[in-house]
Amino acid sequence: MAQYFLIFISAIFVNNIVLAKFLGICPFLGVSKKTSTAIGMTGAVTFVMTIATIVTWLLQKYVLVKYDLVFLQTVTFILVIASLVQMVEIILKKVSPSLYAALGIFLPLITTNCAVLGVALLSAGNADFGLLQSTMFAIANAIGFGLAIIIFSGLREHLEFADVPEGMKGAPVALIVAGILALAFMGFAGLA
Amino acid sequence: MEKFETIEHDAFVKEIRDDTIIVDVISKSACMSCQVKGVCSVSDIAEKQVEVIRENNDVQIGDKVIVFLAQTLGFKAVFLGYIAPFFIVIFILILMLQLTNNELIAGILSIGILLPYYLILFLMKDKISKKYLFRLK
Amino acid sequence: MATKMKSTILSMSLVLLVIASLSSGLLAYVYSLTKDAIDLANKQKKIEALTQVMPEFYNSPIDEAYKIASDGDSLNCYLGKDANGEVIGIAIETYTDKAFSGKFTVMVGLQPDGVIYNTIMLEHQETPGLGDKAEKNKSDWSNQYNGKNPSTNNIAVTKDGGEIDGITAATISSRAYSDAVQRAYNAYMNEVKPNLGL
Amino acid sequence: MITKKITRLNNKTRESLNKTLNELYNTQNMLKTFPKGGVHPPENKLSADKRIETLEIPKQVTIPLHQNLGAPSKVLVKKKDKVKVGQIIAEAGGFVSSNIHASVSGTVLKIDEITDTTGYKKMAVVINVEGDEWEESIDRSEAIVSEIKLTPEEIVKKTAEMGIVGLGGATFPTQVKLSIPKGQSCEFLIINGVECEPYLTSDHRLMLEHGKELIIGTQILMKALNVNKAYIGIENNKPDAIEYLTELVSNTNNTIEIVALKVQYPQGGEKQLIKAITGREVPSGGLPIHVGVVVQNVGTTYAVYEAVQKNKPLFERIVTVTGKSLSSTGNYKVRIGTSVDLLIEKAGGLPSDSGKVINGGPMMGKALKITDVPVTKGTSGILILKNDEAKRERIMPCIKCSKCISVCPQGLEPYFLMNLADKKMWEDAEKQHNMDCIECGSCSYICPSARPLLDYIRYGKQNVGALIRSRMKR
Amino acid sequence: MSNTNKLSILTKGFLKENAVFVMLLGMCPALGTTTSAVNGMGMGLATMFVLVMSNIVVSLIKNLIPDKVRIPSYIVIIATFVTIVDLSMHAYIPSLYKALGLFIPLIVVNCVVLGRAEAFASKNNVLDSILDGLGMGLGFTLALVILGGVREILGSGSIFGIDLHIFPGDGMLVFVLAPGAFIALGYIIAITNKINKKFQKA
Amino acid sequence: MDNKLIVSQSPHLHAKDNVRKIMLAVIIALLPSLVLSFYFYGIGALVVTLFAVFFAVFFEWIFVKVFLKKEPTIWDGSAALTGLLLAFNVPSNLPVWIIIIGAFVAIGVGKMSFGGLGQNPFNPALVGRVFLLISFPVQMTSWPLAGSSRFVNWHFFPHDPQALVDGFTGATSLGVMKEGLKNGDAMAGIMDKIPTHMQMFYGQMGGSLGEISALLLILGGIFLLYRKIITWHIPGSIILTTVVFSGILWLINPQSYADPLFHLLTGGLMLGAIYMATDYSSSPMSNTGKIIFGIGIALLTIIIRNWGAYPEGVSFAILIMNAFVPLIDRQFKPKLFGKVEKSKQS
Amino acid sequence: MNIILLSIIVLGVVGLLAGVILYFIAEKFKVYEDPKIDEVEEALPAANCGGCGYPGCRNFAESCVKADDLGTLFCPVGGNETMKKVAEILGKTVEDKDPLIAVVKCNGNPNVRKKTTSYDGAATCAMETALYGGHTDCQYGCLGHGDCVDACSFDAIKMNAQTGLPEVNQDTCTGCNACVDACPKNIIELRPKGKKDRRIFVSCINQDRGGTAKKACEAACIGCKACVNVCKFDAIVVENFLAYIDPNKCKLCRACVTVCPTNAIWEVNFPPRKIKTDEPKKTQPKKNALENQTKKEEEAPIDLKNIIKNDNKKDNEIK
Ligand SMILES: Cc1cc2nc3c(=O)[nH]c(=O)nc-3n(C[C@H](O)[C@H](O)[C@H](O)COP(=O)(O)O)c2cc1C
Ligand SMILES: Cc1cc2nc3c(=O)[nH]c(=O)nc-3n(C[C@H](O)[C@H](O)[C@H](O)COP(=O)(O)O)c2cc1C
Ligand SMILES: Cc1cc2nc3c(=O)[nH]c(=O)nc-3n(C[C@H](O)[C@H](O)[C@H](O)COP(=O)(O)O)c2cc1C
Ligand SMILES: Cc1cc2nc3c(=O)[nH]c(=O)nc-3n(C[C@H](O)[C@H](O)[C@H](O)CO)c2cc1C
Ligand code: SF4
Ligand code: SF4
Ligand code: SF4
Ligand code: SF4
Ligand code: FES
Repeated sequence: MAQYFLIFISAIFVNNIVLAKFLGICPFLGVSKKTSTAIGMTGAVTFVMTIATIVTWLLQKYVLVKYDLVFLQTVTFILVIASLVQMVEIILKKVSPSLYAALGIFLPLITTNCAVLGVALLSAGNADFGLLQSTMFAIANAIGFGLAIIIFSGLREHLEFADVPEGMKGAPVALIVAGILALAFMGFAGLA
Repeated sequence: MEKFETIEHDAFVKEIRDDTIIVDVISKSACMSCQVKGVCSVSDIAEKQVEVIRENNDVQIGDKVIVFLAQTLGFKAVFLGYIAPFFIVIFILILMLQLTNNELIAGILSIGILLPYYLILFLMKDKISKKYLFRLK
Repeated sequence: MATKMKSTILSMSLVLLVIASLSSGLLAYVYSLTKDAIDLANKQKKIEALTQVMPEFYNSPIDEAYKIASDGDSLNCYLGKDANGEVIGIAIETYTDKAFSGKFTVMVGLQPDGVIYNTIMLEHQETPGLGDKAEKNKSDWSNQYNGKNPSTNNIAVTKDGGEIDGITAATISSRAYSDAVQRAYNAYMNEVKPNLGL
Repeated sequence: MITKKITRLNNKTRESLNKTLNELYNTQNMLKTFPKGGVHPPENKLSADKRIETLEIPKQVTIPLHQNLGAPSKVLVKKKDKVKVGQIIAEAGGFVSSNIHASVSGTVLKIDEITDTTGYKKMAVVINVEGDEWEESIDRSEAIVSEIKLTPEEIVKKTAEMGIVGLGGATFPTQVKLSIPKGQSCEFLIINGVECEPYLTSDHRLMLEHGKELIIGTQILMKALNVNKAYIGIENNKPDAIEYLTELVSNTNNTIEIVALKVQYPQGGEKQLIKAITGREVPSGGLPIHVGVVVQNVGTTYAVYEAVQKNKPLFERIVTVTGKSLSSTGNYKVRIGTSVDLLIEKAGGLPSDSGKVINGGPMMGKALKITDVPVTKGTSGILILKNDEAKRERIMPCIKCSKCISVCPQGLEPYFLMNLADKKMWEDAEKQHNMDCIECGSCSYICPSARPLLDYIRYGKQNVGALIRSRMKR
Repeated sequence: MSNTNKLSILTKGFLKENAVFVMLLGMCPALGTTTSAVNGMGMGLATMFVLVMSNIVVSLIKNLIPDKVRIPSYIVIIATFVTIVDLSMHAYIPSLYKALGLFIPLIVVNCVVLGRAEAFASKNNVLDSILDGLGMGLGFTLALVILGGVREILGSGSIFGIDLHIFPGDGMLVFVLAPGAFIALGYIIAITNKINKKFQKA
Repeated sequence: MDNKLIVSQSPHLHAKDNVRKIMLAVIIALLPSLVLSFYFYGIGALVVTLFAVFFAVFFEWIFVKVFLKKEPTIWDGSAALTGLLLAFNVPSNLPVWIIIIGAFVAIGVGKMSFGGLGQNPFNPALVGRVFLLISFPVQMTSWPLAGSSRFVNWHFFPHDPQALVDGFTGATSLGVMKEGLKNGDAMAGIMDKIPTHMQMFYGQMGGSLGEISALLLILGGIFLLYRKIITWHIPGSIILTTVVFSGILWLINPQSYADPLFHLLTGGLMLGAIYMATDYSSSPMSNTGKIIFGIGIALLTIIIRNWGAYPEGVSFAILIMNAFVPLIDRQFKPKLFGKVEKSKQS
Repeated sequence: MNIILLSIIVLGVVGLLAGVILYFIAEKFKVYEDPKIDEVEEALPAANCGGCGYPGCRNFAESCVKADDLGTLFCPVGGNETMKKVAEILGKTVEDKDPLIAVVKCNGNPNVRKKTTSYDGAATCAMETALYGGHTDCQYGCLGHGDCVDACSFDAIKMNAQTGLPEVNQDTCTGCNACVDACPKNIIELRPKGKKDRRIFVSCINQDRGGTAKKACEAACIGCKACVNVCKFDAIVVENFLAYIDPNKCKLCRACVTVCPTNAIWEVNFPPRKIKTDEPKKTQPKKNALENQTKKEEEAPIDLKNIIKNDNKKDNEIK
């Protein structure tokens, strides 16, 4: 149990995937203008990240490592993830057009979201991780992503009303906020 | 999580048509303690009529009803699209790991569960994506 | 623009199949080309570390690695031998959990008599500018350990009454370094030395 | 007479009385008040000692045809018509509307657009005064008629006929308030003698000088509403009025109760008053009647008395003329349609350093665009502010001090409502309940950054109102 | 297409459509690998290689690929080149390989690469695609070098490893760490916006 | 017509408080602590403070003038206050060039990037402080001991032999605790090495120049409460939660967790609770929100102090909770008048 | 086993699987979206200004595709050209629409319309309107805080510091209606640009009776009907003491301009009048004080140059 607890604390706070590891910055900046979409995106990422990690972990252990093909890791992983996301995308378009409209172009972006591939690579590359650990690692990172992006979207919504200087509007001020957020999160150093 | 704001109004049924109901909405929202007389046109009150889909509500002319408008479905969509299947996957994964102790089987099964899930969701799609209009309570 | 391929089951799977096969073929080829270089590169780091912490050796210590027990854990130990096959240095890959943050591993080179020949930081997550001064290429702070024998010299930091001057504002890292070195020394004295019969 | 005695009290004795009264009601803090928010601006009741004087009849009056909340009235006279005092000259233009009566006798000069107190041009009847000839039906005697002869229905009809509207500020036609819709019932009547606005004293003087009529008026309203309990809420800074009225109601079998209230703006807002006195909270978007209460101002109550017992239409009212720079302040009984200029003259003329002339109190009143505007039924006071008092301070960015939130009696977030109005986010503003704002101005008053919160909230209310209406139409 | 046009294809990626500063793509490597100017340059060049190669291949076979599998196909193509870079770097420049770490395989998902394949190479001929890849890649590299340079100067008081002796100590460590990356990029983007605006006006 | 009437919407009155008066009051509340700091640390405390205040105001002026091109805002006093609080959060022997960088970051990054007064989601002084802490950990964690200044020692502590050692620096109480615990020492032993609770209460200990005397900070806080500049919600909930949470840990294991009083008196908790967590623009608006905010700060502080790498956690805790403020604000609204009845009705 | 072969097999299988699964899912969950929508959207200017009455360009594109007849749909920003393109894509036809331009129908500069009060509230037109009729005696006139300026996303409308009135730049105005919506006083109207960009309109919306209006503002339309009488084309109607020129009937003869006793009728982009240069003094005894300032008293209409930026193009036209 303690092991899973540590995985969670580490991935969510100490080594937050966005704020410390720099993964998934594009959606972090792109889908964080409104809290509601940020929440939606978090759901989507959690889902895709978890499923992708499970699949790629299986692939890694039972195919790549078994047949000594680890150099194919990148290609196979991304292929699997891309297909997965596209599947979800197509399904979603049909099942829930409103969500599809809300997340719009960002669904394909999940494909190209380094966070998903990054987490898959990290958990596949970690020899200590069994399937469950990997899955929990993925979930923890997704929660870390969600935490960061939801806080961030709150801040950005708040900034909507702020009188941000002309040149700083948009991405610059968002990045400054992200920077200060990362600064604050450094306080978690050493917790895990 | 996202809040569901619904806008509600008291109303009286004025006319019943084949598939819709016309209601007179009683205005109570705006004009009380309104100091902006210039803008307030109380004469507007009578004109507030709303057309409501008739969903086998048995109402009669003159009945007092509440009309409401549900604004978002976003959360429901995220829930059905992602959150629910996500938990199903995790549940199956843990369950199978406990039962079989075989990561391969557990993994494949937990992913495999998604196919039937989405199929069911697809078949029920009409129920889910129904557009909300003014409705009666 | 020429007409695009239509999305039919055949075309779709075929295209993917072809692309995938081509790419994997290409990759496999590149892989076989680089395989040896990569293996070498992977080993290179360790070999470099070993050459630094031991006097010149003539064997291939990497191929003579041992696992030695230490506090319920095990450490990697490499032996450096001279041309005659005499052990002239012992390199121990040691670690500490007292570091400021994260994993902290040190390669400690000992002379057979237990005197520290040289140490080198392998892996750490200490703060750049602070704890990372323990790295050889950042400062020569870690040279303090050289020539000391932990059984006669107290290799704790001065704050704790030892002989090692801590890195400024990074007592914790310094302390951790000493701890790692001490661990290697202990393991050597307890496990290696008796076995080697030195 | 007790009235006389009290009016002669000087400030010092008033203060000591205040003290004893405080002891009587334990401490100020024990007094009833509304639970959340509110501010306490300097009271500045400069004219509290001044007896009500009757202002001489002007040479000409201008009677606007829209003097009530709701629809404008429909004019009944033509140019050159002769009218008597109290003669109806315009009739209610709708359900929520009221009759208007001539306040002078004379000839109709013209019916034309004039600038009224709102700063907009509105239709008005201009009458040239000739003598002071009253309608015969009006009982002009001084005698107090205490027997209530009319039935409840007749009372309501009478108030409609006599053009009574709420004199507490909103000028809401009284007969509408008195006709309780089917299915709802009234439990309490609350007479609003709070007068929480700084400076204003007309209600205060009315309570002191016409207390008896007021009690009868209250009984009339009680009869009309079919209730047997009424409260008269008075803020504790009017100890003489509290004492006097308490004495007067001692023989009413406790059906009328005087409630001393903590001095706290906006105690006089009906929702706050109801909460303070009965502990009931008018639901968001609801009316007082939803919690079984009807609130009437003391002035209205007095007008109801005069209408029902003396057959006198509402054509004059008490107006406080006040301001720190004025040479004399006072409370005047004024005929509707008299020019504000005349009132100011009476008070010694407009000082040259005047910045604002306000129709009403400083918290809720409307700044006049020009002083040559007629007094209407809704004019409770004319307040003159000096230039330096009147100028707003420089607007600074919101520092998020949350003071506006803590003073808002309605539990709103004024700073946020302002932001939403600024960004024209009407849907969000609606969700943030900006329609619940009672426009008390506490937020703008307190804001250390001098932000025009209420300005923006009003703007938001207009737009959200329009939004709601358009949604309704759809 | 005229020559000026070709030139603009090449140069637009520098400033006007700079992937990092203007289009805000490829932010992860831009932030994650720019602890020093050299690292930034390494990452930029690696990305450029992938960009150019995949642009070539995609524009060559664009018409052979059915729509539905477009993205997976492109990704496989890109991943192939990424793996080639990965393997070669690992073999021949292990120190840089170690510094860039996870971000090399992540070039696959760098929005710049896929974005260009999707938006440009799949619609244009080979030559233009090469130019586009070069331009975008150079722009990307430029951005990474600038960001890396700024962070190195402020964070370690040196540039390309040469100590500038501007701080009594080592420099402002924040800039080597995550927060500094965000903050530095934020201000650089603000400045780029300003410059771009000036250009537009002129 | 030159004597035109002024027309504006109601209300036509305004309370006497304005931004400048508020900021001034906070500065006044902080001055006693500054004086004490001068007493204990000597001229260095004043130098650092003056530089911080001057440069904070200077950078504010520059930014407003050059980049925003607005009217100067330095007279509202908020920049001076930020500078003062920044100084209060650093050691009194900090080199001036570092404090200048700190003032630049606090005002430039922490405040003006968002548009200036009231727009900043994070506490500017703390942004500056944490930035410095991470950038210059050596200088930021070399604390002069109370009474280490020659000038003061000579006058006031002639009997203290240690006082004659020039520029004596050491760790803060929390630093000593953290190091001791990491070293495996027990709490009892650690407590011997640090000032007594009483000393900490009135301020004789090492630390940032403004955080040392809980007593004076509380007095200032009472003044602010009286002036209605702050409400009790944030400081109250921070202090209460700190006591409860650290108390529970302490009761469980007094050998590895410090007592609640120790936590209250050290590491600028009072400074943070009364003056920094209450910073208007980076704290929640509603009272419930403020309480949640305070609880969050206290929990994070104790977590970081006990289990994190940093010995003190108030700054980080406040910054982290600052990030949650928009979410708190959105979730916790003041109670709407008439809300209860409505839900009962329908 | 040969590593190359193995990897080909592995990746090939994965690829094949992906392809097949994708195919089936795509078939099963197909959503039809008219590709024309994309095409139309591409043809639109992507200003997303809402001038067409739809929330964004894509919504407009959707409506275009769905509509049977493009007659009611118009993109003011792109103008006729864009609509033609759209029509082409959809295989439909459109008729040319007269391009529209915003005109400001208030002429009350501070010299002719005196301030009667000083407004001390938030400086937006909407806010002042919410309070009262405005700081002059004309309760219809422009308040001059420039809400319209803020609304324009094309920088086409600017406040003139001298007149305190907004002016439209006819080269950049797209007729998107944003300013019309923004003005709480409804002062701005979209009118056809007119032949050779020439147009005539009544620059006033004061509906008070003549005397009242005149007292409030010397440049107000007093509803005297002089223009109605002189107009040969029945293009002018006076209602509520206010003249309105129907742009569709107006033949730009300019007869009305000179007869207006208050100069409330404006003409834009006409060449200067030669014959009448000495006349106007009699027919137009009231002069805009502003004209004096700008030294163009001889030719009343020329002060309208203010309304248009003085660029070369204009000069050419005038010559
Ligand atoms: C449309 C409308 C309907 C109203 N109906 C009633 C009513 O039925 N009963 C009542 O007591 N008051 C009614 N009111 C009056 C309000 O309760 C309130 O007394 C009036 O607006 C003046 O309030 P104020 O002076 O506090 O602003 C109504 C007001 C409006 C605008
Ligand atoms: C951002 C930051 C990073 C730090 N990193 C380290 C580190 O890597 N190693 C270390 O020993 N101390 C580090 N410290 C300092 C410790 O927290 C502690 O203050 C220090 O070890 C005290 O040691 P001293 O007695 O040498 O001054 C760091 C401090 C900060 C603020
Ligand atoms: C903020 C605010 C303050 C008010 N203050 C008073 C007051 O002091 N005295 C008063 O009689 N009415 C006051 N009113 C009006 C009352 O809410 C209510 O409308 C009035 O008492 C109803 O009586 P009426 O219809 O007879 O005017 C105030 C209203 C508001 C919104
Ligand atoms: C009670 C109170 C506390 C304050 N605390 C801080 C603070 O901790 N840090 C700071 O930079 N400014 C502080 N200020 C000043 C001011 O709020 C700060 O400059 C704004 O955050 C700038 O927008 C404080 C002001 C007040 C009234
Ligand atoms: S928001 Fe409305 S109710 Fe609240 S204080 Fe302001 S004016 Fe009063
Ligand atoms: S009172 Fe003023 S400064 Fe304070 S929160 Fe409200 S609007 Fe902002
Ligand atoms: S001036 Fe008015 S109509 Fe013309 S572009 Fe600007 S906002 Fe649109
Ligand atoms: S035209 Fe309308 S919006 Fe524009 S400045 Fe005048 S009043 Fe304001
Ligand atoms: S580069 Fe990481 S998400 Fe785009």
